[in-house]
Amino acid sequence: MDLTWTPEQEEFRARAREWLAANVPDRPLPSGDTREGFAAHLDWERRLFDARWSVVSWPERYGGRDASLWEWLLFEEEYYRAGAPQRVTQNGIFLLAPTIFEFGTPEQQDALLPRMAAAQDLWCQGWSEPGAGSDLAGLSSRANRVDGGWRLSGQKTWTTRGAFCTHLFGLFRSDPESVRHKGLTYFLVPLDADGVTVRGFGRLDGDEGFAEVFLDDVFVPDSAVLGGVGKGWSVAMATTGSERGLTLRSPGRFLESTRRLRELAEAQGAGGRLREEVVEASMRADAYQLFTLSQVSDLVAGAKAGAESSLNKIWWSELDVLTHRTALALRGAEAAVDEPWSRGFQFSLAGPIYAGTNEIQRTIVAERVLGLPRVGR
Amino acid sequence: MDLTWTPEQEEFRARAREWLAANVPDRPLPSGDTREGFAAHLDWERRLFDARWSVVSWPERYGGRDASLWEWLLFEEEYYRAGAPQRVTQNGIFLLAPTIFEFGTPEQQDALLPRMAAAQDLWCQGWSEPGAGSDLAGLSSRANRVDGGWRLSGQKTWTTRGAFCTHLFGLFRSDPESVRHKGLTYFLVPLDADGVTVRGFGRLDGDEGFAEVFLDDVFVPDSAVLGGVGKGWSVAMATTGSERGLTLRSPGRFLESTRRLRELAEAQGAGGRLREEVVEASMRADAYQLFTLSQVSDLVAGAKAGAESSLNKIWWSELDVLTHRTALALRGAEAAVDEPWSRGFQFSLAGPIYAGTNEIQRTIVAERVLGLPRVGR
Amino acid sequence: MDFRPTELQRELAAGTRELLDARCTADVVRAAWDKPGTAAGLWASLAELGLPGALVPEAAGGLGLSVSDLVPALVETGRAAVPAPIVETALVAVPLLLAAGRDDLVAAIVAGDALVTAAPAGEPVPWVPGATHVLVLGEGAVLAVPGIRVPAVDGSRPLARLADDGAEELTVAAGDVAAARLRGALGTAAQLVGLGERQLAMTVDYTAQRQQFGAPVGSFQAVKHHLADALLGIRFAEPAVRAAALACDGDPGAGDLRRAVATAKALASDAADQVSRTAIQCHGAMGYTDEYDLQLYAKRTWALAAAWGTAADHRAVYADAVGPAAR
Amino acid sequence: MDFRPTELQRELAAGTRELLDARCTADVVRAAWDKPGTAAGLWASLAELGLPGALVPEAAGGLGLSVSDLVPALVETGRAAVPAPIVETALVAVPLLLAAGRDDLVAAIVAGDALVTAAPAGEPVPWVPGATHVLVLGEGAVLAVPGIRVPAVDGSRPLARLADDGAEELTVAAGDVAAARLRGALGTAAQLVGLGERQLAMTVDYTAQRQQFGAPVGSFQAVKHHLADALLGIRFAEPAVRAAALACDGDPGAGDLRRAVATAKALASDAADQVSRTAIQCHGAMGYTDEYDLQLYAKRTWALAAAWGTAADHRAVYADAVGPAAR
Repeated sequence: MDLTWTPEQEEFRARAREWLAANVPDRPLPSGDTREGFAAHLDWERRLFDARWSVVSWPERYGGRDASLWEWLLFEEEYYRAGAPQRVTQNGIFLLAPTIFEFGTPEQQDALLPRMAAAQDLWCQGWSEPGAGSDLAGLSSRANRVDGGWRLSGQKTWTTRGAFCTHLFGLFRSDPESVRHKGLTYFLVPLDADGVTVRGFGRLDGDEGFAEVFLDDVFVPDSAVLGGVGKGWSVAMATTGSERGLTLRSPGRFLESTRRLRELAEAQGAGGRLREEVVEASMRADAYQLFTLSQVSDLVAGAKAGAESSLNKIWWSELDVLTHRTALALRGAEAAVDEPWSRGFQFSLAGPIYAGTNEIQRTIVAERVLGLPRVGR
Repeated sequence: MDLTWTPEQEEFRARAREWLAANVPDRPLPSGDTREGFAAHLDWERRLFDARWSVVSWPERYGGRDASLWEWLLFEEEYYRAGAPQRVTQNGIFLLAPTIFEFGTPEQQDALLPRMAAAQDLWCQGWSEPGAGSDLAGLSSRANRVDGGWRLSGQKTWTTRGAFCTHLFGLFRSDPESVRHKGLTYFLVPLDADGVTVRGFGRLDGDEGFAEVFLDDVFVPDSAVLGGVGKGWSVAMATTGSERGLTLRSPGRFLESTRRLRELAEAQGAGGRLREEVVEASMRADAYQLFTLSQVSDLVAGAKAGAESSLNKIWWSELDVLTHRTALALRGAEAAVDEPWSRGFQFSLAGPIYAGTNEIQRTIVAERVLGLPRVGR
Repeated sequence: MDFRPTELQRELAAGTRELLDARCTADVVRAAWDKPGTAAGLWASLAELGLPGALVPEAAGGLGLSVSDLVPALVETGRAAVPAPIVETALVAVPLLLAAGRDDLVAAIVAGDALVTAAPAGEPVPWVPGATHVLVLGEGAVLAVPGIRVPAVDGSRPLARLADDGAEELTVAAGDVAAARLRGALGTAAQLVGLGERQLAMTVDYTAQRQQFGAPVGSFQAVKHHLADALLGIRFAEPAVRAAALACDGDPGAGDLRRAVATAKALASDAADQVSRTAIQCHGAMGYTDEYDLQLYAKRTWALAAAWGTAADHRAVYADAVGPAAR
Repeated sequence: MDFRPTELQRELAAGTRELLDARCTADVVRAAWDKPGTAAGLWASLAELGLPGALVPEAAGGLGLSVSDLVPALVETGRAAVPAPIVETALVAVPLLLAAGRDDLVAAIVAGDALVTAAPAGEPVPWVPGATHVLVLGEGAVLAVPGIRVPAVDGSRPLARLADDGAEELTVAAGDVAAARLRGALGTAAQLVGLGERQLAMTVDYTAQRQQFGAPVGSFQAVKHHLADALLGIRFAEPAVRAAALACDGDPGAGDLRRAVATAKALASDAADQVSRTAIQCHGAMGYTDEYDLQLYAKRTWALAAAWGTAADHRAVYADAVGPAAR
């Protein structure tokens, strides 16, 4: 048992740190959830790709570095420490790509992954529908079998940055007789196809970061199916697993935000309860880092990530709220001013909601980790 | 709208304060949940009765002072402020008596209430059974109709101070065909009747404060029925309402315990979070006082106490836990020593459990106060 | 001893609520985001009702009310998220301007012509643009000149810094200024109670209807218990606000003024903030969009929780005010 | 980088658990309430396994293990609520006695003849009666003489004050004493993790079976979420405890020793206390009697949460240790 990086891992970290120090923009980019800011972020994504830092854990032939999970964690830690821009490609790279790696045909992988790595194709997710939020099984968008492919109809909503993306992935009901989570198929849909309409709308933190996507009898070929007809539910579950799990929320993000919180507290000479809450947030970030290192040690040794990833999701999302609430309490009357901490607070409130609300995660923990009976609600 | 006591109310308060100052024992009595301590507490109860302070809100003919709700609140505040002994008669006076006033016949009232006020009859409650805790409707103790009365059989448990009491009140299933909360009858049972066995056992805080009561074909006359055969459920609900409501937990208790908490904090020169929690507990005690004054203003004006009494119960019981947890945190390593604060902490943990767990109270608040749908759990 | 609101208090609150239900809908609050400071029509209605000059003596054209008479109506202005300085004008400024002998400005307030905003010195000043006068409370009190605007979390409550010069000192005692600051905290606490009640009601309505996993979201125990907790905070803050109002009016039974106001603002800030976060969580993604009205009230809540002293500030005041734990 | 416990560590823990499942049942802990300090048979078994002298070099008859080798076994001694000074002897005393050259006492520990208790100066000393030696850690370290007993919340872990005289100073550096205090906090944190796991498992078993309102109590969402929260605290404290053990052993990747130990003790104290309160609440009245075993583990939890620095104390240490928020 140890917590010490190998010389090779330290070398990898140093290379990442060096490149980031030389390339991260001096000033924060405008928000990636506005049209103008999204363009600036795309430039950054392409610089990352050119230097082979956009998808470090992917195979070299797709633009990656074949980096191990350990190296990926190190890269993420350096990325946040450097204050580098938000990854506007994250829905593709962190949510869709793991599913393509697991369920895609070799042809799909070769066609889709390099363009995703290079930020040529920009993917948004189509999980939610007006009648179905966390309850994916309540979807009503349909896919009708036609010659050589499928015709898709329905409405997707809450697709993050959907107005700026080129492609959508999501579930459609391909068996009209089916109910709940049976008879769903996972589709990959270009947003420039005939019959697609995208309408952007605003978020709590004021950016136009969401979109509704209307599909009116949109034709897609058979190659748009990921993982097999009627298999959509189990394919999607794999993706939401990775959204909840380690891959999206690396500890580096919270080590950095709590470090900035300590900086803020020191600048304001905070005493009393606030100081205690600053320490509490920092300790929880440390614990998240150690929990993750323990999990990754198991994964590297061949274990499977299971329902325990719900523990990660509850912990980091509530830590993020605590961190930002504490920052606002420190800022006192200035908390009413619209600036990074107050925006970050509003953004943090989405954490306990998306990718399965924390209520759902707690039920998963109780039933699948602790083994409590499933009867009742 | 005002918060000012009338001269008559202030005069009543002064008389109570004066008598308590002259009569409250200098040293705390031994715990009333031990046999020896119970005897000492009985002496105190009889002194209270002799001076007409044992049941201030009752009619004079039963030993009370016909005091108003306001005067009762003032008396309670003075009682706690004076550090006067725990009321070992509280199950009778605060739980059973309101039910007798509401449902008892004139004969029952005249026979039972004066003896209760004088601590001649000592009442314990028989709500819980081995198979039924908060779920009163799951009771299985039986009452069989016989000539001139009833035969009671079954087992009651968790009866507070049952080993030292003379009488028990509780529900029995009088209709053998009935299920859930139908077919129950409220009985008053002398513990010296043939067929009754009482076995005391210990509590979390170490006292022998609980008892199991076994009833083996115990005969009671028809006059032992309170409120009518088969009406037990609605009669009992009125009693648990008063247990949860204002009558048992007067604000004076929490004003006094938070005052002692501030005293402790000052003696220890506490800083940081602990100081904040001391203030938080004090503010919550203030808020409980004001909430109660508002409720009593409504009651005095003729309003009915309803499901809102669940709000009282959640608030005071969790305030009591907060107060004692904060005290133990202030005491640091000394918290491992068995003394009043650490015993009080363990005792406080019963608050969110008994008289309907706080989970049940929150469901009541959500359904009956907020009007959320009852489907589901 | 009778802690129930009087008939006058209940009627003023009911009249305010009726007016605001009609004239200060969510659409009106939303419109104030785009054009802050344009609530003139709404203000005229409030002035007609008498709210801005409620504390002005009847002889001077006001309603001659006490602080505790006005506070239930201020709860209603919070419930509606009125996008104008009603607490600042009616509760903070009026008694101070009367003490300073500024009868001209008081008359303009009664007439509905003056909108006086106010803030503690050093804090961003709300309701600029919109207000006609800016009152700043430090050791003393000054009428100040607004400077640059700063972006606000709550766009319907715009913020500005002060210009460096042009301020005009008011002739008032230090105690008058301290009392005005306490009234600022009290009025804000009253509005937070109304905001909390509004968001809770919206969430109860939403979760009772919204179906998920084959049942209304509001039938799940976790949601029920979250909402019961939210109600608990608001219900226990509300009497504390009325008690602080009585303390402002000098009711001897209401105890120490600073302790009472600190309790009211700390409990109301924490309770309303808890309601906002719970409401967003229970709305799911719906709570997280600026097209749904909930965010209007959540953002006002966060802005007011930060104004006139945070909950932590007021806990420190309480610790000071309560002094030694004497029996 | 491999944060998994080694095979040796897992085996020592498994062996300890097997021993304690057989020899330290709830009945044994309960018996220690009536006759504190009579765990002699149990101690002999632990000594046979090598735990008291685990950190003693093999040349001196010990197991020659590191702190991180021992810590998983200490988690097991917490799970079983071992009524004897195993953390104090094995983890606190041994390295300090080695540094002080007290080979006689070390040999007695290895032989299972010496039970050394320990406490920070000024705190009540646990395991008296029972311990053969009392180590008190202030600026320096002394072997002290116990005085009067004081009543203990956890009757199976008796407490005493110190006699005024008769203490014998050990010749050790201040750094050795500071390190010993940190090991006391670490070992206690390890036991708290085991105690938390035990109470959580008992509560899962109970609520899965206990019927109320026609369904198992553990099928209600509120109970599920309480228990999920309890698990969360324990699962995130556990790696922090192992990391602190590595920091004691000087692993450069484990970071600052004081920060690591403070994190471990604060998180483990809060998590185990939360489990205890949740467990009692979920057991209903059953959790509230001294006939049911749960209370044995809850009371040990509260005693250990208060020992070697409370969570609040360790948050203060963390604030000190983490220093300026340098990048």
